[in-house]
Amino acid sequence: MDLTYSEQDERFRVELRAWLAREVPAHGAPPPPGDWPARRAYDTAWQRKLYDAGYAGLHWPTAFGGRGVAVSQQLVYLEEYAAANAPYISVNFVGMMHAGPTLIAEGTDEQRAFHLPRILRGEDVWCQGFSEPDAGSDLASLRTRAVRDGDEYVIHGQKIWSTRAHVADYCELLVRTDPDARKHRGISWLILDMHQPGVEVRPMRTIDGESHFCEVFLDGAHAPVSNRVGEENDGWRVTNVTLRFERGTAFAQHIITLRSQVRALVEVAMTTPTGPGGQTLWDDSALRTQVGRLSASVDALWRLTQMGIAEAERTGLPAPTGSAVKLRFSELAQEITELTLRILGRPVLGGAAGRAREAARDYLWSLQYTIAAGTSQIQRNLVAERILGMPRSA
Amino acid sequence: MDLTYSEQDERFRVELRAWLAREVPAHGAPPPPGDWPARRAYDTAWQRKLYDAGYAGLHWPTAFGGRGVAVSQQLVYLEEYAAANAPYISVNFVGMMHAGPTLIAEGTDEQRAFHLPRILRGEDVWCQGFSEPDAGSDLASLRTRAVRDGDEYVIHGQKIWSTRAHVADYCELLVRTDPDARKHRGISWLILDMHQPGVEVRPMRTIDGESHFCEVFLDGAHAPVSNRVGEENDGWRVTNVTLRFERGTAFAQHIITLRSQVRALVEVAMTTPTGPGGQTLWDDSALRTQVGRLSASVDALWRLTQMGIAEAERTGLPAPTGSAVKLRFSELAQEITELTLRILGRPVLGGAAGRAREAARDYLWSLQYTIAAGTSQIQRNLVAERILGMPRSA
Amino acid sequence: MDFRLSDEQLALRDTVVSFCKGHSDVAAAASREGKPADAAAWSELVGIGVLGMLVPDETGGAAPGGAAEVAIAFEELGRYLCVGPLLWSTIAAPLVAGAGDGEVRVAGVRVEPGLPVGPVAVEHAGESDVLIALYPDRVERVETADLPVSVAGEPFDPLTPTAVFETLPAGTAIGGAREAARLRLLGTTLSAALLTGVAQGALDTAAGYAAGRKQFGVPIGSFQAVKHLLADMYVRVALARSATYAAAAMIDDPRAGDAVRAASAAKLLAGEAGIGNGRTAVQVLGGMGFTWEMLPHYFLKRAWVLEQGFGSAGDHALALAGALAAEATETTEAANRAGRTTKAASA
Amino acid sequence: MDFRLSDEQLALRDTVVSFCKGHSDVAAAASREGKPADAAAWSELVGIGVLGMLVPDETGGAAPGGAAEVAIAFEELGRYLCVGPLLWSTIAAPLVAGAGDGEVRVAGVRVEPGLPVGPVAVEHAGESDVLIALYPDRVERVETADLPVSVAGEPFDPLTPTAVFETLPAGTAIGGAREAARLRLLGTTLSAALLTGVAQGALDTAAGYAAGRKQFGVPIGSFQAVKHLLADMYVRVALARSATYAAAAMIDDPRAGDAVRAASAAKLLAGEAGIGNGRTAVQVLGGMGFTWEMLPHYFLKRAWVLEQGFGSAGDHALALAGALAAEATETTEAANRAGRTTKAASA
Repeated sequence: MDLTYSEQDERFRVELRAWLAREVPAHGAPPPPGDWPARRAYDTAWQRKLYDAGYAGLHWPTAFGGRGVAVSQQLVYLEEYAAANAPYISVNFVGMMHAGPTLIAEGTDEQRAFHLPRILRGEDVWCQGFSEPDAGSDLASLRTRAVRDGDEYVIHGQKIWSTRAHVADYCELLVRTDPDARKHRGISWLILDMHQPGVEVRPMRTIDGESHFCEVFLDGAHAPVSNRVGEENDGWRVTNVTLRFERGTAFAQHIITLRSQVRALVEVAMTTPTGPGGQTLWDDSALRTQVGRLSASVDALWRLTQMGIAEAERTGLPAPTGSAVKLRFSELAQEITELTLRILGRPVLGGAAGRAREAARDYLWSLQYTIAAGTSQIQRNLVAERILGMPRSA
Repeated sequence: MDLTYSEQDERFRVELRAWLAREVPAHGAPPPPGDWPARRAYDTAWQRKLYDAGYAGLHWPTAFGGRGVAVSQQLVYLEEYAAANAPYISVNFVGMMHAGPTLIAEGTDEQRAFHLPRILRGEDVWCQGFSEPDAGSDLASLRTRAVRDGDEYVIHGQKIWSTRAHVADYCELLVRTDPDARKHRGISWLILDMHQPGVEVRPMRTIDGESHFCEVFLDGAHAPVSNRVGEENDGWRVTNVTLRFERGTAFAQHIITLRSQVRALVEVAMTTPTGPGGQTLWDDSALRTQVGRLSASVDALWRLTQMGIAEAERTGLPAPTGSAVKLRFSELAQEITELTLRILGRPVLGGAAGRAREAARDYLWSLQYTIAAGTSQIQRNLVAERILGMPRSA
Repeated sequence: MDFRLSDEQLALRDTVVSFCKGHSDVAAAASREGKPADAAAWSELVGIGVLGMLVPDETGGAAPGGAAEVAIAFEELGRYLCVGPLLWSTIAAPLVAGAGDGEVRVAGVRVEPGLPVGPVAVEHAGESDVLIALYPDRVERVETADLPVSVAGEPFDPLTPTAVFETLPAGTAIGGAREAARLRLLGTTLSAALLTGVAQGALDTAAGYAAGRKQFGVPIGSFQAVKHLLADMYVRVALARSATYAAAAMIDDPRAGDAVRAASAAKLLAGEAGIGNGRTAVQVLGGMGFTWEMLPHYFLKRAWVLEQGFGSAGDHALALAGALAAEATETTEAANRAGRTTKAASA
Repeated sequence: MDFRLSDEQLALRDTVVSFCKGHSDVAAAASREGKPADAAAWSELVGIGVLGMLVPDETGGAAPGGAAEVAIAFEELGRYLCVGPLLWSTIAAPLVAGAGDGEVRVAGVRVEPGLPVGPVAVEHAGESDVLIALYPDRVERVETADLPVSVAGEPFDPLTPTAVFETLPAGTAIGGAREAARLRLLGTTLSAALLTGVAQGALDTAAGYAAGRKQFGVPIGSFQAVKHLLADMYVRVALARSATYAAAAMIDDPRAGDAVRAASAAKLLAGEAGIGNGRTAVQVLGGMGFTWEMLPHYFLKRAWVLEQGFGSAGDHALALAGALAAEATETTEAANRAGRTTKAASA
């Protein structure tokens, strides 16, 4: 049990910190929320810089253009990245964290050779086409249909919750290729070119007033059979195989963000006057107690993440504590942003630019954490069934 | 919407208060916990005094020896009763609140004529024989068997959670009279004489170290057919019919107790020093905030009880808000007793007599509120299904 | 003692519900975003007697309703996400000529003196004629025409247009400490009534969705996890409602109890119910609950607006604790006095 | 950076588990109620090296283990409801000759000066030879033979015999502020380890019951409501464990972080996990969970004993808040210094 970083890790940290200190300010401020083409340009240019500096795909195997570094260096990377307030991974998320790893695990040599370098260099943006209006928690009930026509699939259906699909070049698409098979069978995993007739993308407005997500309407879209990843009707397995790549880092950056949010909250409380005698909100021990509790949980989540990573490195499989991290992180993000909203008080209501508006956006955004990627209700079922061995529900 | 009491109610209050001020001290202190024969004598003697003074069965119809008073006077009674710290209903609970009302609703004239006066005068003590080791939340799966033998039933089986059965004369017993019927059918409701061979009572020790509950082993116990209440195999309906008598007062006294517990907690906090400069626990705004929240809920529960009672009086049926009262009361009792334990701190650990030991007992006892009479999990199902119209679980 | 709505109160509620139902679907909510209350709806509200409920008649006789009636009406107006400067117009109507009959619209804000005055957020200022500034010891009136330019952005609640002023100009005193206290008490209680309605509306929305939406081949309302979320919503709204009605009844008849304490309990619980149920509605609707097109976010955001007016849950919790401490001190003193008397008598 | 147990640590854990398993059923728990730790078990514990883990060898060389090793062992001892004056014997062993090899049993208590000294509750005083009084600035030793008569009743936790003394006699100083701080840090962290184990034991008990007990024809563990209770127990124990291991690792290697802050986080979360899981185990077992014969109450009561030692959750929350405030002040000061420097440079 060793929580210190090795000398090699620390050397990596020093180099990275210097690079970020130079490049982050040079890259300038991100474009305003909602300008997705500008955001794409900003993010992909940054990805290219990471690539050129050798920081792209730290967690990808070297055989596929990654750096294959030890997980401890990945943690150093995430810590420094957050400390430097470097650009959020944003439009590169699906490619780097999901589609890329899936191709590495299950793609053909041709698929890998074409796509992986383009993802690493920020040339292509990927989106995900999994959820459908009637297939949310029950993803396997999806109905988007792909029919074989020679060496192509012709696709009809509708996807929803495709993050940043409005600026995507490719979509990792789950389709039903055998309508008669039982629901987890008969699904295939396709690479869909987004730039074609038959693909229509409509942004969805969410409760924070923004449009991170899209609906994707597929009306006779085409995908060559050579774009199928894995065997026909074996897409459910392919999807789950990606999970094998999860080494416990999924929420690492989020947890670092929580830590900054707690820090910011303390600063607001310490500088918000509550009386004429120099009293501040921070004099309220009810607030301090609550902040202390939140801070303990954030610290522990970070340690749990480190433990999960160590465990995954030993076994080659995701640590079961990942579910605990997801569950607790989601609630904690909501508690922290809610408390921030509370201490900012009435200034939030008017929506004037600044800290209060950001706090409002953070709070509203946080509400999706207990919903997306498996609601907390579904997650608890999984913890009880897969980790604690309870029988499936009657 | 009128929350004031009528002049008649207030007259009733004045008389009752004077009577309690005289009789409660005169009745002396209750016997030590665990001495059940002494407790029976103490409680039944008190019941007799209530009877003689005209305060027994306020909520029973006059035709059956009750006073048939308006519910507002019942509330006055409960308020004054609690304020005077009068003896808890204890061994008279099942007779007065459950078995008696059931006989009133479904008993034969003979059953009523014999039992009701004896209950009102404190001559007989009743217990309940509903739950079984394998029939808790799923009460209707009970297996205690009653076989007809001439004009008697012969009974074999085992009951559990029979409160104060060690000093009971009669048991309201649910038995299976038709083993082939589907589970809610085939159950009958019997009056069982506890003083006979074939009835063995074993006290159960609970986590507060006491023995309020018993197991009852039935090995060839007899009950005349004339002791059946309702038709044979119709006992499930008879059981549920008793609920019709619930006018929303079930938790009234408990809620008044919570109010005293909050008051006591405040007094402890205000008199527990935390520093050499005269500071007390009460200076901690975290504690004050928590107490303020608890107090708001206690006040609101009392108002919700009053609303439920008014509603029940109008419709003749229990108000649906009764489930909300039960759910919130149970949690609140646990929160209040837990907070009390917390502020009393280390003195609780040694178990020396006094406030700390009582607080420990209150806390441990409160844990049964979310279990007994339908766990909070079952209660939430019922609220969702019966009040909000959700479908039964798949 | 009869904690039921009277026939007149039930009739009033029905009238308000009918008024609201014309505005109750999602499309209607969206159409009202950021807009002032429409004139026709506003005069309809006047017509059913809500705004002028607390105004004594011209001869100085009794007002047409009490706090209880307004609370009943406001609960429904909250439930159906009604827009406009309802709250301040109604509570200030006895002090502002023309407010009770809807001709003068009133916004308002509480001002805590002694603090560095930062920007002041005022709901509905842009669509009102008069701004009430409520100080601890007095009530001031400012004509909204005299207000500086608002520096607000998009309001947090799209249904509650909100202005932000760097400073407030001084106004004309129209009431002293007594009127200020009454405005606080009414404002607290009626905010609780609106919040109770918001909590109920969020529950209606969540329950309706859960009964219809299918996953894994069954309505999601048949899953225990969803049932329990809904049951907890029900408990929250039931407590909030009973506390709010009690506070209103005590305002109308002080013999029934301490209205200030009851109002604190009501606001605290109704705030928890409004925010808690708004959040839970988002969760029950899942992904759809996170979209702008569905109703949950409107309830949640409205709940936050109301939570931030007339004292937050934390403020009221401390106020209640203070009341309990005062009660304990009195009891102790009474006991001491009794003790001294006994000792004196036995000496 | 490798947050895994080493092979030696895993072996230690296995050894402790084997020791515990001999004592792990309900009947064994009942047989231990109110009794001093039995001599054979105590020397077995010595044998597997737990009590003397922190004692440097006779030549002044390294101790056989660090805080991490003791935490690993204590977690299992908590999980299996092990009895006896483990905690103080282990942490005070470097200061009390004979404690590390089990010949001298040590009880202890923290004393906060400046307050009117009320009765002092001391776990295991009756079965110990030495009492450690831990003051903020010093450590004192009292021979238990010199203690007054206990006024205790039945202890809250039937497995933790507890004495209550009206006063504590003065003792012999055996350490100063530095030793006192180390005892506090070790005591806090190892209480967290015991609590983590208690929380895990409660989860084991609840999950085992839920898998076997049938209602409505199926195991109750197939109901979502029960699953969710169990899942929340799992999350609590996972967080408590990671926080505790981190605190222990920082005690052993201060380069890894601020051990005092980590210990506060660990104690806070482990206390919540212990009490929360104890309570939830009672609930999952339902009526049976409320009986004395089943295990849940032992876990719950033990959790309360540990919660009341070495700082409650509230104490540690405030300590953490203080650490955050200090950090914020430092950051601000650093920023100000940097600002001044910049200004000075640009001037």
